[in-house]
Amino acid sequence: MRLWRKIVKTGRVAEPAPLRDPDAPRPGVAAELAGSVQIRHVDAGSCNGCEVEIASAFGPVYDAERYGARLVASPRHADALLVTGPVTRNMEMALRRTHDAVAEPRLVIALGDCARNCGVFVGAYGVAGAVSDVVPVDVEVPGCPPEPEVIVAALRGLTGR
Amino acid sequence: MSGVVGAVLQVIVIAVGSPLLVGVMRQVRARLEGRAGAGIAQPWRDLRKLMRKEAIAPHGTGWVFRAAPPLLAGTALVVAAVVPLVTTASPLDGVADLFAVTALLALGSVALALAALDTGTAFGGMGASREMTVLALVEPTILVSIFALSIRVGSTSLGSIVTATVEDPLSVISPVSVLAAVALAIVTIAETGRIPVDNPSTHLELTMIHEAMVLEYAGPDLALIEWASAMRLSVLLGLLASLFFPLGISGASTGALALLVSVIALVVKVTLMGALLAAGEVFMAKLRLFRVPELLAGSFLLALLAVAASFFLA
Amino acid sequence: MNLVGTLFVVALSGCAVAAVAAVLAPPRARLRLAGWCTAGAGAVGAAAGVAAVMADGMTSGVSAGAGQRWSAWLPELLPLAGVRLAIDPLGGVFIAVTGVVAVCAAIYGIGYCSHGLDGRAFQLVLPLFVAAMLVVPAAASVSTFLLAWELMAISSLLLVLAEHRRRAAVGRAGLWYAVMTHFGLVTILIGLVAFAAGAGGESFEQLRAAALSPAAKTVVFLATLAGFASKAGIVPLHVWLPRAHPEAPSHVSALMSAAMVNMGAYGIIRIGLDLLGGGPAWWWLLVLGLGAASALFGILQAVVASDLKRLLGYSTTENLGLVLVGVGAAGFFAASRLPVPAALALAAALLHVVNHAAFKTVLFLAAGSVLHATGTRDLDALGGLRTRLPYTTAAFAVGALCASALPPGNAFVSEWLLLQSLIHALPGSGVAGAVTMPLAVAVIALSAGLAVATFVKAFGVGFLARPRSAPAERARESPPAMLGAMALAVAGCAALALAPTLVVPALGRAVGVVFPGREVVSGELTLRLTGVAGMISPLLIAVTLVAAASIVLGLVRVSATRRARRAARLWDCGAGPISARMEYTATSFAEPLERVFDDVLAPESDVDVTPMKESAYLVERVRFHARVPDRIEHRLYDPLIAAVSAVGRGARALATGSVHRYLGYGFWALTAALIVLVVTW
Amino acid sequence: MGVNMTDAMYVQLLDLACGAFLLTGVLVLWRRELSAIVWLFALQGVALTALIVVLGSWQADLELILVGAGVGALRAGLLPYLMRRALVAGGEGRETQPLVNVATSLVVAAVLAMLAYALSQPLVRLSPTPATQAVPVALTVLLIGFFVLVTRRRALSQLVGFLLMDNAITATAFLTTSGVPLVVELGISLDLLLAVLVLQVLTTRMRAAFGGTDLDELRELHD
Repeated sequence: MRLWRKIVKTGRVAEPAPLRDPDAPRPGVAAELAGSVQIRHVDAGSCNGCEVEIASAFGPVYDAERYGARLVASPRHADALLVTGPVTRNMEMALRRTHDAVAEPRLVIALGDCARNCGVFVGAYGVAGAVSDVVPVDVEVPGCPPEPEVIVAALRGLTGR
Repeated sequence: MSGVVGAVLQVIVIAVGSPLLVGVMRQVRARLEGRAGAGIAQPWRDLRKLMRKEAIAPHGTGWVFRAAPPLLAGTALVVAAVVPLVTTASPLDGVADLFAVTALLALGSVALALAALDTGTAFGGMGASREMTVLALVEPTILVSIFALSIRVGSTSLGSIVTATVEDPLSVISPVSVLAAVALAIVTIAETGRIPVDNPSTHLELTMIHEAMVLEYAGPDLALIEWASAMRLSVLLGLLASLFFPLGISGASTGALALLVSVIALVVKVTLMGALLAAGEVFMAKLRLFRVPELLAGSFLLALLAVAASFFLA
Repeated sequence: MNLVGTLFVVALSGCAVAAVAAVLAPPRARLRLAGWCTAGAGAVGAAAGVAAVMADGMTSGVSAGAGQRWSAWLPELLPLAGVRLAIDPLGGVFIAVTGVVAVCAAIYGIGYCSHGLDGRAFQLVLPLFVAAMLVVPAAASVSTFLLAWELMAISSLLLVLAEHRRRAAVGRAGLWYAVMTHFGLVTILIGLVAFAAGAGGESFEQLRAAALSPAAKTVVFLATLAGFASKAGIVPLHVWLPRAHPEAPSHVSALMSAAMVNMGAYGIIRIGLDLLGGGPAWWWLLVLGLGAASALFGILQAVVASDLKRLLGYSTTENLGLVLVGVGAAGFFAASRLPVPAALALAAALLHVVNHAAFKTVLFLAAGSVLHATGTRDLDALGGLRTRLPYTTAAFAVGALCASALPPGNAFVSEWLLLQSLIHALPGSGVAGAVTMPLAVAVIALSAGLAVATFVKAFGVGFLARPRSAPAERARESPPAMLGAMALAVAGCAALALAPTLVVPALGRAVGVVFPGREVVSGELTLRLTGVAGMISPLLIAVTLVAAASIVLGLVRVSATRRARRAARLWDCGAGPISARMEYTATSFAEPLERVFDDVLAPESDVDVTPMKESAYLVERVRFHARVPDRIEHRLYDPLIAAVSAVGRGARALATGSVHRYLGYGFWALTAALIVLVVTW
Repeated sequence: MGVNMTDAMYVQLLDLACGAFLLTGVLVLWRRELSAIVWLFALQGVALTALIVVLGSWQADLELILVGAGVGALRAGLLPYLMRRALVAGGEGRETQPLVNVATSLVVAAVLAMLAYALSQPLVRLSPTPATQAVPVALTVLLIGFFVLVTRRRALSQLVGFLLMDNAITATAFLTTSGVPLVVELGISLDLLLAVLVLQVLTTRMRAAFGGTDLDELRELHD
């Protein structure tokens, strides 16, 4: 009962959907997915800043799920890999294998500056390189960490909604 | 004739509508959580997308792994054709009764469990083991509830049970029906892997039952499994509705209009129940696996009391 | 002599020929000659059984003892009593089942025995065992019955002991079996002799006509029930079964589990329902209760067993338990004057006997094939046999499907029939029925559910995934004779599963022996119960299932854009490859159920920690040991054995080695007996 | 009385009341939260009231209806209120580890229901009216109450078990003889009230003294 009152009182927290950015990068394969993108998140060595932002992107306020994006539990179920952090040596092989486990057509999103170009970890010991050095990247999301709006916009580019 | 049309109609309604039911349930949940939700057509978009993806044969898997998804979907379709949802006069009504329907649904689960074991992964084995545990414990409740329902009619044929209720709708308001309904509702939740028995949207492998079994499937295989799970859910909800609230269901000889009304009634009933289930899930947490037997023992007790009540209060 | 008699005699002679061939033929030809002769004898025996059932059909209106039935009296074959044989449809069913199982087992034996089991003795005993099992249901007098029964017990004991030189466990299993089977024999002997004494004659005709006091009837029934229950592996007399079945050669296990244990059910039906003509309701509630307890206990032990053949053995206990639930229900309904459900329940029990024989033959033969290929029965060490033993895997899959009582398997039909009989009995069965039937339904349901889990485990862990040990990796498919036998049994399963409408009416005639004058079911495609509402069509279920699955596959073909299936690594979370040690084993598969039923199963586990020499905090080795003992054996038999051995040790004091003392015992015993005689006469 | 009831409706209402009575009894066995157990007990009080009122209006007996109202006030109002106060004062919210685990006790309850049914058959056969046919329900609740009393550790859930038994006895009395004399009913009710009050005082004191009401821990006081 208490929960019910809370639900009624809170109502809808999701912000109204902003207009879709028509310039958001939309790789060719994304058209084939037609409004449904299942995402497997891979932490390849992130500081967890990006993870916090992903969590809020999928939280009630930004609600990335309303655009047809959904986080899933297995790369087999996924269409896109959401990779965060510079790829550490320990995760290099794991990332390749995860990429291999995804069925075609598949996409890779490099989320955050570390994933795009290793960010502050460039040349660090233990870092194998940026995500694009390991697997082909389709979409890059800049920021350290990228704001939820930016993440959502990038995902909307993929789902086309 | 109208029986055949009705049976075809209900298969089509279930096949097309069940992903939408899942969509509705997700939407209800999203709204209660303050989110906007992806729209009720999202499961269909997911299925369309999955059909366009490639299928994967993991190393070391074989025919069992490949045969399971079509078999699972096949059992769901057969059950959808047999169970009285739109019409009580399905031409397949004599082929399978309530026992057979239960066994067919179990056959689907078994196919999936074997496929999960076939992958040889730890998660697959875990999912299969848990699914079979739940299945084994659910069985007594189902059969005893069937027993309770069949006493009034003297038959386990679904058609006759539902027809009898249609003819005397007030007979549902009796302890027997209420107890059996509660027992079957709990069983339905357990069979379809909803909260509090299983969480269909969990990401944590160690808490999974159903999801752990399908971790290796991709593309069209996965599409079949998701579609089949949606169909099982809607068939079971529809069956509950028909057994305890058969308003609007068609009999043997009815016209096109009556069939249309039945279809609408089915859609409304199942949607309402789905929404109710989804809303209920918001308020509940998943039970620990070893608390599930308690829940099932409770439902068994209710089913047995339903039988007992039918002689207590006869 | 009519057709049935001719066929039966030919079958027995076939067994004799096989036995002679086993002794006389040169070692190279021995296996084939004896095997094929036994198989032929089995086939003819099966034909005799079927003929006995069908011949009676023409005169189904005529009551028991009609002239059509074959019977024979051979006074000179045995001193004193002679041999009296008669085959009615009830016996015919059991003869037919035994015959078919014998065909499969004998053909299988040709391939299976080529390594070490091709000795004279073993090959000689096997046909004798088959012959004994053919004679038991045909026996028509107490002496014939007991003789055949003892022959069956002795020959099966010898077969169980066949491999005692290779494994020590065989000897222990044989000891358990010998004790239990002879305990059974003694109680049956007491019961039947008391019966014959009361009836003033020993032929079954005379027994049927006898008018015993209710108390005497009860004594006879309980004594024979104990004996038959021990043969059927019913709790708490089942202890020999999970020991003897794993240790016997696999085709012998099949014969024992699919044919011999049935004789226990046969005995209860024959003595209780036929010769004693029913009885008070509590007899049958007792039978029902024993059956229910066995069904639950058997399947619970099976679900946690990790030895493949032990699992199958416990599953036999479960299935015979279900048969007894049917028999008990039939007797109970008859006692409550409900003829329709009574006939239905007995038909269900008989159908389950037939179905169980079919799938258990497949399963034991397939298990033997696995044993032959890998040398192990431990499910935790198997796996990955799907690619290595494709035919065996397919056969086991069919058997497992049938055993788990799911459509389109055969056990589904018999359990459905059983449930229908229980449900339809309700209106008239009074308080006892109203209390018992729901519980019986629940027990059947739970055992069916657990059977599903058991066979998913056996098939999924034993045959699918990847091999868990080197022997499983090196496994090779078995020789054609073994595969052929399995194929035959699989065909039997499929026929029973898809066309029960052909079999059940025939069983109805066997039911007619006990409850004369009514048909149980009708219909060609659809099994329609007569007298009560209820129908089902296993064939159409199978057809629609195949059709639906094909439609689904067609839809996928049409709508999928990428046709090719890509091979990929198993998803290992990106870490190293998944090794066979990471797979779920049979033990881990059953763990949740073991925990749920932990009050009943009482599993034992101990952790053995060996610390390093330097410090108690550093651990060198941790051993975890878990097992689920048979609780009945633990609680009931262990104290009993301890008591007996205590008495034995006490008795040792009597034996000092002095000859005078021994003679003295004899003297005092004789005088005491004489004194008692004098006093009491 | 002015309430007009058809036969069928009377039977249906009676059956529903009995069903609710039974269901609440069973649920007491099922739930672990003490607050839920108290709630269920209150609901059972309501079901009992409904039962008596239905019986009363069928027999057009004003006194019976009044007794029903009194029973309702006591068992659905006062006793749960007192127990909730004891609960709030106590703070321990759950029946953590009953002597027989919940799943097993549910199965036991199933067997008890069957036993109750078998037991009450001679009684029903004596005068087979709809009311006497519901006697097995009351007997089942009686046995379940006893079982709760035997297997639960918390003083409060034991109290509920005891009260379940009393509810069941009351129900049996009304179902078989359409009611005990008012005086007896009043006496029993007062007794109950007294018992609950004493227990409440006792548990509060006990908690103040030893910090818990787990009866097995109390045994240690003995040593």
